[in-house]
Amino acid sequence: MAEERPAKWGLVVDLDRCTGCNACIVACALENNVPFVGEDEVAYGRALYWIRTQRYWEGEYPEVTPTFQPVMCQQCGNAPCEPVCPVYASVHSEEEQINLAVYNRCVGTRYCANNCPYFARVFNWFDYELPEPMRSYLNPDVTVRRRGVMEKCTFCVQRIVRGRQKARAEGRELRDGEVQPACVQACPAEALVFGDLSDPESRVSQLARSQRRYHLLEALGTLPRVTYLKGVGNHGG
Amino acid sequence: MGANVVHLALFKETEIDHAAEAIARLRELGVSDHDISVISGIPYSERILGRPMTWTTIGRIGLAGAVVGFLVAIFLSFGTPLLYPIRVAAMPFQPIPTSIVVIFELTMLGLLISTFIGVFVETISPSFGPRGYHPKISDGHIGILFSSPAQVEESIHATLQALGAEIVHNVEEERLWP
Amino acid sequence: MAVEAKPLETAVPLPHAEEDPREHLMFDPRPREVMNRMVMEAMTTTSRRYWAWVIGLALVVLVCLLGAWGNMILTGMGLAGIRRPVFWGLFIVTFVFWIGISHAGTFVSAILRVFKAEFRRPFTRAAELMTTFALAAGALYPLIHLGRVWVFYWLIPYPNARWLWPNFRSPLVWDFLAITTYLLSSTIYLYLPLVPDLAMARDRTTGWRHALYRLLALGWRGTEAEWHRLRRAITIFAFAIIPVMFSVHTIVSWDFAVGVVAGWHSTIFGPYFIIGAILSGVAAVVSILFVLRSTMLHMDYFIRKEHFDALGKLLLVFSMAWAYFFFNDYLLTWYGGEEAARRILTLHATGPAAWVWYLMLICNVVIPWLTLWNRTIRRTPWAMFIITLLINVGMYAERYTIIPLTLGHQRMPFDWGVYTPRPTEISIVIGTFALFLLLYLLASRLIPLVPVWEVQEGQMAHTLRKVGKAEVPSVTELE
Amino acid sequence: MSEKISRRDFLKLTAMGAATTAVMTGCGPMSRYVVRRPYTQMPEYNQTGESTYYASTCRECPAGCGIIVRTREGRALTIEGNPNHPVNRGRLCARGLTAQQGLYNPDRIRAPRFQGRSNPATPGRDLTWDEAVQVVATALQKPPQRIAFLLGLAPDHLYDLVSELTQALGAPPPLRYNALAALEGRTTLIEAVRRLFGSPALPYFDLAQAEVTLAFGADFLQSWLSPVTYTRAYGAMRQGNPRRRGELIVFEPRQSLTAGNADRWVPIVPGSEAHVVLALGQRVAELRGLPVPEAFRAVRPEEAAQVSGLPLEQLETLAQTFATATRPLALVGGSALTQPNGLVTAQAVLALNALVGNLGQPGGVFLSAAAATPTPLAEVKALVERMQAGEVDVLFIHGVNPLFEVPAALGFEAALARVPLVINFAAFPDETALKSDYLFPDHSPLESFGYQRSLAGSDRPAWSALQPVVVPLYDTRATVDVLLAAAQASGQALLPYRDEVDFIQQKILPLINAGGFYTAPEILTFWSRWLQHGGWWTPAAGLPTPTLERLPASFGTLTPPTPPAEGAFYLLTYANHLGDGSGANRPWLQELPDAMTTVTWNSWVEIHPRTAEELGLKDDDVVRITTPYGSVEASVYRYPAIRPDTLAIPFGQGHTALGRWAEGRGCNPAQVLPAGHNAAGDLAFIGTTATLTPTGRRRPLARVESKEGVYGEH
Repeated sequence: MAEERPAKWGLVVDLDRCTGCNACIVACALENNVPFVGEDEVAYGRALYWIRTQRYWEGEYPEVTPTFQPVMCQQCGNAPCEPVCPVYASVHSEEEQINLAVYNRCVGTRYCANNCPYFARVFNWFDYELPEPMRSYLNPDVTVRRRGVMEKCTFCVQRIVRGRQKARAEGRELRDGEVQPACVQACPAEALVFGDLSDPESRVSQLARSQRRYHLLEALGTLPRVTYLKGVGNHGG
Repeated sequence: MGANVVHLALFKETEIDHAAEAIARLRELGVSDHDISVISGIPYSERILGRPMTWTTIGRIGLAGAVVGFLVAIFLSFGTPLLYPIRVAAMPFQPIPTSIVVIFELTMLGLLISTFIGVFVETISPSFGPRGYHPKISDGHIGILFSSPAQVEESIHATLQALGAEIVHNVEEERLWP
Repeated sequence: MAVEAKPLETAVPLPHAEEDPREHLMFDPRPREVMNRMVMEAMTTTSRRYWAWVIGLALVVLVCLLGAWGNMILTGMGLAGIRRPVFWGLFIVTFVFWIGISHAGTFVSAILRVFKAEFRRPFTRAAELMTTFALAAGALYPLIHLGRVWVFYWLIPYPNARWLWPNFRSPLVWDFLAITTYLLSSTIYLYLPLVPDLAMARDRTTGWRHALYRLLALGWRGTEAEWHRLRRAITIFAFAIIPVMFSVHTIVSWDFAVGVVAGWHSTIFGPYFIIGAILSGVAAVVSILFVLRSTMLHMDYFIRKEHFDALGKLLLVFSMAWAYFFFNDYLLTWYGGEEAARRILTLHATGPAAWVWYLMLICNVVIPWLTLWNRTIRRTPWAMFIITLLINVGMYAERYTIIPLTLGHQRMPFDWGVYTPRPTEISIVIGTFALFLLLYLLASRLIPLVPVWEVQEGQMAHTLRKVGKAEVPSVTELE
Repeated sequence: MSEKISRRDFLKLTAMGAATTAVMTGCGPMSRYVVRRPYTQMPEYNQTGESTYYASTCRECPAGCGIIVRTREGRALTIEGNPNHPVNRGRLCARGLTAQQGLYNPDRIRAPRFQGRSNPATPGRDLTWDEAVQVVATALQKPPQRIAFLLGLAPDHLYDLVSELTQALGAPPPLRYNALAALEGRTTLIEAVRRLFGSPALPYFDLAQAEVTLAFGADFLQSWLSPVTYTRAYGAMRQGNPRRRGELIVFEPRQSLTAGNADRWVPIVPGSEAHVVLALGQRVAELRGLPVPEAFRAVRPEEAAQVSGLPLEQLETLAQTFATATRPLALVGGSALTQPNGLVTAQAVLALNALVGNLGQPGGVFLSAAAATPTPLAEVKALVERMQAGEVDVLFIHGVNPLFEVPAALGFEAALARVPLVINFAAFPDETALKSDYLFPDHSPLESFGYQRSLAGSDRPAWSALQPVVVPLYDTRATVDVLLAAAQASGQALLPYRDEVDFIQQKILPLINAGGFYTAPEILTFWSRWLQHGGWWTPAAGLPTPTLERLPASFGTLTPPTPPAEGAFYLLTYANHLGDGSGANRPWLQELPDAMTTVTWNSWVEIHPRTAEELGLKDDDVVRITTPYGSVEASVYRYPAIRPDTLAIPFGQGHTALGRWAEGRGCNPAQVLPAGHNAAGDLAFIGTTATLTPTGRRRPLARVESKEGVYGEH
């Protein structure tokens, strides 16, 4: 069997490709059993989007243009959310080099969410019941979180694990692009690219070296694993 | 020497000088310091009453507790991360700065709890000296408990009464604590 | 030019600077049995109004605290108004508030004891009781605010099947340790000096009270050895509990300061919080003393204007210290802080909730500074009551500003959010206030609220000595 | 247990009595007659804890994207794009991703039912399918001219079958209506293609390789033709071209998602697009040294500038940018077509492409392989008139919700009441279903066989296959089967098909030898591959090149837009991710923030902040929008990217039926749209003006953005 080296999963968001269509949000929600919360709760900032598109406006009419920036958990290498958790529900994974949310360990202090500069974390304020038979579509690979638990984007770690197991069973290394989180898979504009940053030849590594690269709130030193590629052109991305 | 009987000489709180004098007299009358004990409603230092220094191990018990707390803290902050190593952020498994907080708290906890335990243990431990009590003590009276051989009883009583003491005989101690 | 010397005006006779020293408790001694009787009467006298309050508060605790909390446990944290990105709201605000209040007892009875401030004597117990009950009320909040309170014990370090221990790198675990330490030690510190008074109560009661006090008094007789142990233990506690007290609020401030949250990440937060805590705690002591003095029998003997006066001076000093730390934090963030933190300052002062910020400054700085320099006001109990209540309102506003108002405006403006407290959490907050008052009310009739032996000890040490024509207060060092 | 067994086993299709449901697989044995087998004898490819993937086609909109549905233990879990599918290449949009919320929607119609139109005299009751088939059979025996079919744009196989059925009966051909197509002016585009290039097909634009693209009203990133295809192409256009980053200029009165992503957004006066295109065409021809075609001379540039509100210099710059580009491309759709000048605009834009010579070139214009068959609104209008006149005895409705989607001004509701027998095959109790006599629910698309062959986004000839990925949850039945059974029951040999699968197999038979990327010696093997791959397509890209014989001398009469009266505004509606509104019962689509406004779960009316300020309106104020055709109420969203003289309301909300998540939310702009149509018969609503009255109420919108953070307002 091939010698496995730990991967360092990363994501590149090409803002020049991103159209802000939000397909990623739905893909993510249905892959990860993210509940919908209804109008009043969304209005009060309690939607459980693991990924959301930040839309700002630039310029004045008629030169006004929106900028779209999908923001998900940045899977920081030095994650502010991790050390503050008293019960190790937010930990760094050695194998994937991402930030794991251990739902069944979470006691709901919400400290991690306060300390996340990207607001990537969302909280289960209630139990969000699905009427029958809607529970049938829940993804059995992902825990359904109950009330009082923090959750967030995991880079679809269940897909990473599944891919790794498959590769291991077939005695080979994972191919570049074989594992894709749901958002990446759905993204119609192919603005999202996912892969192993520790492999310099992977597509994500190549893109992450682009001159257009930047990280969100880089000055905080969180070492995000998500790289953004600046939009170019008249109005930027 | 016959059975020693415990007597209590009560002085008003304002008569502290008399009480100190009474202790001196008792000693002169051959009652040893072991057979005297003073009970009072407020603390008087030994110097005031001219009594030998009492001693207590509370300080040492407290120190021992602090050491235990310190060791527990060392285990918790440096030992437990090794039992189940979990990486968080870019922190080492056993960072010293954060451990100092834990060590401080647990050392203090050990110190303070064991000090209390020390007080408690010493309180319920058997003690030497005459035992006896009178509710007037908590009204501020100073009580001198002494046990003396029967033969000197009369002279002691006379001496003490001369100093203004009220003598209470047979201060059988009600069970003050279960 | 001739200089016309103006004849000196007749010197205005200065008002008599010192009133009669007998106005001070220490110079107005009463026999011990009289004081004992007064304390016992105060403790055992209950009025219809007292029971009405007890029942009312118990109902409030039952409904507002237990009912609302139980409902929230069953339904979800969503009943509180917290939201993304303001994940901490009134619960943590009130938590910090109570922990702040709890600093009063330690401050009064440990620091003042260590520094031999004699005016502390009659109200050390009242203050320590406040510490314990404020901690009890405050320590509920880490539980209340847990999303899954039914697994709260995962925060406790205990060996379990997986050898998974709590994360000792998390400030919340430090919080847990610090609050546990502080709660235990301040309870013991309340209890130790209480023992002689319990013995006093034991000697003067019958029935269930006697049984209770006999149990609690640990067989206290007042022997030299007992006194010696007690004083040794109190000395150890007095010295050791001071750093613990400092650590508690420092760690509470670290809950915020260790984070990357703009406006929280400040090295001054430790002392800033401690000063705030002492300010609010001492203010709360004054408020409580006013209530005790005006509702309990004989308390006007023990609690006097001089005490309000002394505490008022302390409050003025702490208010100044608080303003100093606040300004430090503000100026340095404003001057060199990162943009996000600066924006928060602007929002605090000009945003929709700016009134909270101004309320804080008015109550914590303006009002104390305008009033507390004045001796007459300091010696007017009801005025002090109002001022100290306002100081605590200001301190509550300070915590509100620091927690939800800061969290709502972090680095990503798209995700800003305004937090509005909802009935459930308001109800729980009211419930813990009721719990605190209820515990205090009950305790005031269960334990001697004045440490009689300490008062007597003090009175014995204080004498009026005649020096020439004046009677001069004189203090004897008895220890 | 029986439910579990039925979900994972294959069931028999033929018998019409008990235990009849249909499921097929792509990867399993190709036999379609399978008996129930217990769990312990599961097919080997279906293991507990192992996912089984089925290729199918998305039917959430008519684009026909290929999907792969992950199932486990007989449950459809997640929907992924089919990476080989020529339309979407593995990508999906938000609508397609929520299809399982349709399948497992608790509000589905679960059995055939006599509805009685809520008339107390005729109480509703559940029926058996035998009775249902009998009802349909009886209905089919009505005089053929008095039978009408109204279908949606999907699925195509049903349309094909109904077309054959109506032909056999001698009834009028079925109509196909869809609000999405109506809002994007699809029939106008087809008509323009027919007029210029001779065949009624949808054009295919090679956006990916275009270098300068002018888009007139075509919101291709969100709703136009095949949004996933064009979004993919957009990404490639921006960053996939090694030569240069493609440039996009969009002409729209209200900034759509496409315009928001454009390099330049030209907030053109609604209705003036044709003028601008014609003026641009003149300059482009001149700049390229070509003779200016006669048709482009209809408008003088100054006139165009005046009508559209664009300065002449800007027109000149645009013309130069376009004329000098290596691969220029012009798109047209949406607000540029759904207006009285729509057909002119469509022809002019296509001719502009011809002018720069990009027909059939990389980065240019092609024709879709399959004929497109949407019905223009004018024909629906004709049907309504016939219904109103009592000339329709029976109306069959499938895949369309006319009471919601058709402008209310058309009077469909009143006309429907005059049809004695309305049979609706809706899967959900939508507005029309509640007014129908019979509900004979079709399977959910994820439980259905079928195909889509009109694939506007395919770069090659392709058919997209549908297959059931789960056993039908309820007592529903494929409409094709119902019609076939009814046709048989009516005693006439109307159609030579045994059942739905037989019908589809016969339809795809010619594909065996049509040069696809796979073939098979006989139909059953071919069928299994068809299901396995999720359709059929050719191995290489290639579409017919449109040929322009000769430009007509005129594209038609041009009416300049009339500015709105004092106090009135242009009103427009557009499709966002909710599309035609049929997705409004998917909770996650409701929860999904609108791309431009981030509003969820409701309707809003977009007003330029300056206008709002003049009117004294604040965000979340409820206003009443009134046109001559009706009025609706919605909360104000101060939208910085809309012309100050224009209001916009998104389409898709405002349901009065359709289940718990759709009902009673927002407003339906179809209530205020005119019934007028353009020269192609397509809905023409651009240019409609509306007045706005504050109601004094406020209803806060559930927006995801922070108003304070984004707009600096407290």
